[in-house]
Amino acid sequence: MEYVIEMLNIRKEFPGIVANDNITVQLKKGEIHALLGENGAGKSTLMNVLFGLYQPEQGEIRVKGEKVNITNPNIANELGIGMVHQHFMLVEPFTVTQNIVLGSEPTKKSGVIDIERARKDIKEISDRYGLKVDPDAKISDISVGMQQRVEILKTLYRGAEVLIFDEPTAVLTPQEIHELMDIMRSLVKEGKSIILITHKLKEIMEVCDSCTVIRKGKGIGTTDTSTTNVNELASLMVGREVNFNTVKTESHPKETVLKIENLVVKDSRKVDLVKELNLEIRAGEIVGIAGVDGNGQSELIEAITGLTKSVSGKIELKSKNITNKTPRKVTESGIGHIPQDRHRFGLVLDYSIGENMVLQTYYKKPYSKAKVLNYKEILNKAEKLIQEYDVRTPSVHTPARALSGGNQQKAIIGREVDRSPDLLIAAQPTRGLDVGAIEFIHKKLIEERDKGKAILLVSFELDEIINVSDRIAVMFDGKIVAEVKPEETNEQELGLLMAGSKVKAGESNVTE
Amino acid sequence: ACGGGSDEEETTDSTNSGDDAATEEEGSAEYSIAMVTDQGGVDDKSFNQSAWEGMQAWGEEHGLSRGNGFDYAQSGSQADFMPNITRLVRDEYSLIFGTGFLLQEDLQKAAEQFPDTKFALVDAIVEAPNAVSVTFKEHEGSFLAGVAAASKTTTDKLGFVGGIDSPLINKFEAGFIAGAKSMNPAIEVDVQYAETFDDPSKGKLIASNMYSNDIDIIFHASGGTGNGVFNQAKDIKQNDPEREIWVIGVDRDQHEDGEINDQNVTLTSMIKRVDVAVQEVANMLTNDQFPGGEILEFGIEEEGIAIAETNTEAMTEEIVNTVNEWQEKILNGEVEVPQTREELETFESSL
Amino acid sequence: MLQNKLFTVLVPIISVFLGLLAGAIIMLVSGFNPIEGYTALWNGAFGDSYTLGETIRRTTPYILTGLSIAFAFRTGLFNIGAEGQVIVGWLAAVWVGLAVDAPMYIHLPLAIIAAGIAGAFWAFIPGILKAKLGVHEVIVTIMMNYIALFITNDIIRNVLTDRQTTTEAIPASASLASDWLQSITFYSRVHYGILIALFAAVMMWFIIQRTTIGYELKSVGYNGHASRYAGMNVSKNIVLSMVIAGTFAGLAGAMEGLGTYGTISVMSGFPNMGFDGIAVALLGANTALGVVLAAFLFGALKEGAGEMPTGAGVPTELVDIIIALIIFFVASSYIIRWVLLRFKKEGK
Amino acid sequence: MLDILQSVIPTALFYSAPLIFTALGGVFSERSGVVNIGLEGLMVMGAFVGIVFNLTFSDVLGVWTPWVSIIVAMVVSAIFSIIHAVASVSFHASQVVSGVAINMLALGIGVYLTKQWYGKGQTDMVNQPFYTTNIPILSDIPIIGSIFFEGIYITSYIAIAFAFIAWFLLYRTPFGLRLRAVGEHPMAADTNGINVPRMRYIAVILSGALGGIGGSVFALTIASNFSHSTIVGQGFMALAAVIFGKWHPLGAMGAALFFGFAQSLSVIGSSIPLLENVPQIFLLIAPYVLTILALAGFIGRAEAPKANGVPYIKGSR
Ligand SMILES: Nc1ncnc2c1ncn2[C@@H]1O[C@H](COP(=O)(O)OP(=O)(O)OP(=O)(O)O)[C@@H](O)[C@H]1O
Ligand SMILES: Nc1ncnc2c1ncn2[C@@H]1O[C@H](COP(=O)(O)OP(=O)(O)OP(=O)(O)O)[C@@H](O)[C@H]1O
Ligand SMILES: [Mg+2]
Ligand SMILES: [Mg+2]
Repeated sequence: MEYVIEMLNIRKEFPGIVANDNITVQLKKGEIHALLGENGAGKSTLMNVLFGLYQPEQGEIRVKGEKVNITNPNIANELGIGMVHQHFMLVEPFTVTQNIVLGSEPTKKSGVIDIERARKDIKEISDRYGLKVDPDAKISDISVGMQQRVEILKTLYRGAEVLIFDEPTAVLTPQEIHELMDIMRSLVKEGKSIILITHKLKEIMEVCDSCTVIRKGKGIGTTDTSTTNVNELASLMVGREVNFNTVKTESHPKETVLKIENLVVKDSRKVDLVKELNLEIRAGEIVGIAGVDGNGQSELIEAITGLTKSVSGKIELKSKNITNKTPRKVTESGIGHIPQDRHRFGLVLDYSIGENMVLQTYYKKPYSKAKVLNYKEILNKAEKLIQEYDVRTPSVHTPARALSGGNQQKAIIGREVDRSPDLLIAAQPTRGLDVGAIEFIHKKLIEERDKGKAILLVSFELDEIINVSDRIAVMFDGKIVAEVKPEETNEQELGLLMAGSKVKAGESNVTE
Repeated sequence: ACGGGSDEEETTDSTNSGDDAATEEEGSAEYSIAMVTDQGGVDDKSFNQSAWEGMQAWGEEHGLSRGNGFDYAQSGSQADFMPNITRLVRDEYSLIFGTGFLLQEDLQKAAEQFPDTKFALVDAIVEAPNAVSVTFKEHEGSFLAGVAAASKTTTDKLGFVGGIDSPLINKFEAGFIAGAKSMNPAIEVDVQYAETFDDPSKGKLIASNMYSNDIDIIFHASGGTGNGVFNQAKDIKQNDPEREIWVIGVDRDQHEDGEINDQNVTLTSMIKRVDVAVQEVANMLTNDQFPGGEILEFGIEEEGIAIAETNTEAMTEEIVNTVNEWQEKILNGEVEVPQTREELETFESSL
Repeated sequence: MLQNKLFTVLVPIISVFLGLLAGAIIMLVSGFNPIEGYTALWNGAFGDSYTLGETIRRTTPYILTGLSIAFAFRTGLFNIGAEGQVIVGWLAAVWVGLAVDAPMYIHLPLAIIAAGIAGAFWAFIPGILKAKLGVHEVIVTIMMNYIALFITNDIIRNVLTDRQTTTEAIPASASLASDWLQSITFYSRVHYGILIALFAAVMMWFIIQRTTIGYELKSVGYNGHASRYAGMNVSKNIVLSMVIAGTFAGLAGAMEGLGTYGTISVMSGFPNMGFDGIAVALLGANTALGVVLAAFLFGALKEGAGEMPTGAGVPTELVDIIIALIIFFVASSYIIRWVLLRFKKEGK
Repeated sequence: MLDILQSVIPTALFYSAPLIFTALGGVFSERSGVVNIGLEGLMVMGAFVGIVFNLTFSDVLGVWTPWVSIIVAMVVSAIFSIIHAVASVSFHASQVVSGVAINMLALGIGVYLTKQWYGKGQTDMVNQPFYTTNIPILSDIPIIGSIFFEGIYITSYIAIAFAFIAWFLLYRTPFGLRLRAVGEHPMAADTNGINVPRMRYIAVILSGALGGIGGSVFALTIASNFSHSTIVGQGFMALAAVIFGKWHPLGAMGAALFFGFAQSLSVIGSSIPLLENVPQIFLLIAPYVLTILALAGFIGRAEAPKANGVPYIKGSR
């Protein structure tokens, strides 16, 4: 038939684990084909096999019906296969143009890179597919969404016919996701074919034509999206029923836990990112912050947790001033923090999962006495948390690096929640996780709220914000511009507020 | 490659010497001597080499060969001195030389620990009844070098490059300045220490600076650092064969180091005949006249110090005669050459 | 797991074997008898009580400089400055040894502590510059080495002595040397410092593996961001790590000043203990036990090398070549593991 | 003042040249992600080969001897550096460890062979070293000519030219873009079809070649012979120049020139009226103190290439 790519009976092993066990995926020309599976199911591995980064132990790959042997990414490129990786493959100090042409640079006769020509070529492609980028910007200076466009341009520049997207939406804001969907549609219209990996079932239903489900390394089957629904896909993937509607009782907010007054935070370039912000969170409520990435959410969190100094304003925790205290003081005064970037901040990847479980408490009894660590206590604690939070790891001694993203996240949540902080800050707590894991984490957050803790949830997922929060604060340009009740709003309205428009009189505009 | 012949010779010769029993047999019958080098090693073209040459000459005289009757132990670093000394003690050498003032501490200790072995230290003092100290009157030779330089200079500016600022090297400095000023008190001597004996780049930097400041003769007492001095002088000579600049070598005749095309920048060298001293001491031992506890000072009189006259073109008869005149004065006590900066001051004020 | 442990033991042993094998081949090619050569090497290192004593003496400072570099490495810092820290430690030890007059139980500890503090201070400067200004510790420590060398020489000449090149010997009350140890080793210079070095190794193990300090230091080395997030003071830990590393190196200087020599002399170049310490640390995989074993291997090879020219006519540099090759083999353990795995698979 | 410049600049130039060559090698290697502590050893190898070749063939080659010598030294050191490449690229060895081993190995081999071939620990002095020259035309320019172009080693200007060539290669050509990409984010480079190990091999071999030139230029302009103490620390100074220069070829050149300038000033200091009365010890340590001050004061934080020192193992992260 008219398959552009066929991966037949692929088997790929890693030491001690079969990541892909006899999986078959077939991609038709001009379709968007979803790959769905839990964290660690083997999706990325399978795509890395297709892209030539891994060699399969068994199985066959066909491109347009011809058997091929893809031993390295060069061959994949030549065969017209391009991949947008889960973790971007961009060289940060380079410009957009340099990143795009890297490896297939146009040159002048003198052997010098012909930047002018590269720029022209890139402009041509970006105009054609509606991928707007600034060709001279440095990667480190542009947003994640922009970086992703660069990744897409990279594949197109190399003449890719088949594009693989590995969890492209996990790091994007709703707007960016929307734009990406449009880009994908226009790509398909131009005759490209796409494989899309995502954990967001709604996206699959929205843009994909068909979907292959993988569970624990095994292919479960392929269905047309027109003949299935979200619930069916979820249960296929997890192997049980999944409850999407977070069960949650009414909240009963009590005393004020966090009070922020006129907070101003600057970044390293002395630009104001948080501007005279005011916010209050009370015990027993979850306040969700909705906002487009880059409107000061990260800086707000860093200021509360002591990672960044604020310029002016006041932060109080349970009436105690914690403004510009060190992270240690802030933690001790009762704040827990599930950081947005779990690899950078949340874990010491080279420490064992056990050691990571006491990252903030190692110096306290019973984990240490007179500066001497008590490993027995530490490991006991870790074992307990691993049990309780269902962290799947071979043992407490396994390095955190070897755990899957979902399990790393569960470990962090376990650690933070277990300290029983008065205020728990959860930044993008479910980014990149499968529906099962998301369900679990939402349940934990609500449990904590019910125990009378205050919770600050920052997320780009409006679903999540609406489902989990008791109160939603919309952040725009460094300020809280609106506050809404989740029952009384919807994604459209939030989207508009997040974009800075002050439509809809009648809603309470707390600030100013 | 180069020197292939000699290396084979060495190899066979040292393979034989692996046999310790032989050493002992011969050694117990006759006297045997050995030396411990400092970091320079026996081929340093300097006093270690000279000492070794003396030892070889002594061995030849007594029909011995390396490993049978005499030998050396090379030190890679300061940490090797003591193990080397002790090894030789245990190999039952009757007399052990240490060459270089760096070995002073260790040789002193060894002399106390092994009263039955005899020791000799070159260039510094040991105090023990079973040890002699062999020192040189470097100041005397340096004085003559100063005389030669003063006779040769056209700019009346001389340079002195020292290795490490230390009493030993100060002797060279004081003698050199005294010699030059005795000839002409108006002569200026620029003194610089490289603070290392093995950094030719420092030597070259200093020499370059000196030569560009009108200094036309540099006396170096700085081991490998001096390579840089020669290098700079030869470079100037290469570019301007007419320019009259000179280096005065140290410890041995550095004539060959000064060769450049068909000229030579080595005016003369202040030669320390460590070989003479070693032979002398070794002979005292064989004659059962080992002067334990004494300090033997080798100066001009003892033929332990000399001035090279290899560069006959530069060392004109006139200069040689002047040098000889002053040598006489030193020998007959008319001139007492200063050894330290303090003594030099007194000396200068007496001029 | 078990397999891993086995490899950890096997790899160094195979590496040493391969290094010696290569050395033998070099000797053969250059016309020496490898058996004679290695016999001389063995005799030079372990031949009798004297050489054994000297081997231990030589091992002592290697352990400490090795620990110094290993310790800094664990926090992600590269201490090329052990060399300079050794020198200032040596100077401080001898200085206190000469300047203070006190009974041994005060004098000796004081001199040792002074050495540790001097080394710590010398490492503090690169540490604080790194922590506060982000200046790369590698350059600063290289520069600090030269500064240490020249200043120490100047102090020896102008402060400790009257323009001499070697100080007087320290009094017995500040000395680590022991008549008893010397008498049982035919006057080798082995001294009680080895106990200090071994104790330091235990301390390093304890600090790194068992204390909250070590937990913080390693954490900062692995991931500074996460450490800050967890409330650790990253700057403080960088400085602390350098200071502890410097203390170890300073103690190595004390071993020379109070143990081996009892004096300090003007140096024409670096004593190289710090640079060799880099190799020791890396050979010992930056662990305390590894460093002790690597230092001993190093000490034995270097000590034994002295016997090779006299015993077999082989230049001592052969040992440097052998050590370098052993380091290569250990560093390339990946390939040794790979070969071993191949063997195992084929065996099955 | 003119006098001072006239003596400082040419000496600074000859002092810096070997450091510039070697530091450029370091820049290539580290830019590709391979830490090179072994620069010292590569210089040793270069010095050894340069001297031995010069001694052996000066009769045949005449005035061309030094030039052929540095080329041979370059080739041999490049080959020698393959050991570092194999260990740290193919065998995933710790690059620091491998570099330390390179240092020990080069010195061991150099001195061992010297003893084998010459029967002593140091060679004779070469009689065909490099000599300074006045650069035609340029040296006639008033003031500048006498400062910069009189009594200069051509090798110094070649070193400076090399720095610009290195800059051009690294920042203007596909080769350079790829090499830097490999040092920043090897996996990204890999997925773009760049052969990471190959790039790293090339970079390490380039560092060997340049280190070889650096060592042989040192030997043939300054030391004139080879012994265990010919190269003592210059490789580490070159490494410092790499970092000081922020891993940029022109920066590394600037840093090396700074070292040369400071050394030269410290020697000449005693004859500058202003510095005459400064005790010698301060002049001695001045170059090193100045370096630290410069770093702390206004150079500040230098970011290493991100993947520097990390072996690239396909399929791991
Ligand atoms: N480099 C590797 N080394 C060892 N094991 C690996 C490696 N990469 C993946 N695995 C294993 O393969 C399994 C599948 O991993 P893969 O990355 O394909 O999961 P995934 O489906 O992409 O998960 P996610 O949804 O979290 O991205 C994992 O459980 C892991 O144990
Ligand atoms: N070096 C490794 N050793 C063992 N397993 C690994 C290694 N690298 C990756 N893995 C495995 O690969 C799997 C998936 O990796 P992947 O990069 O897709 O992470 P992830 O689960 O999607 O998390 P995240 O999206 O947060 O990075 C994980 O389950 C992890 O166990
Ligand atoms: Mg994945
Ligand atoms: Mg994932």
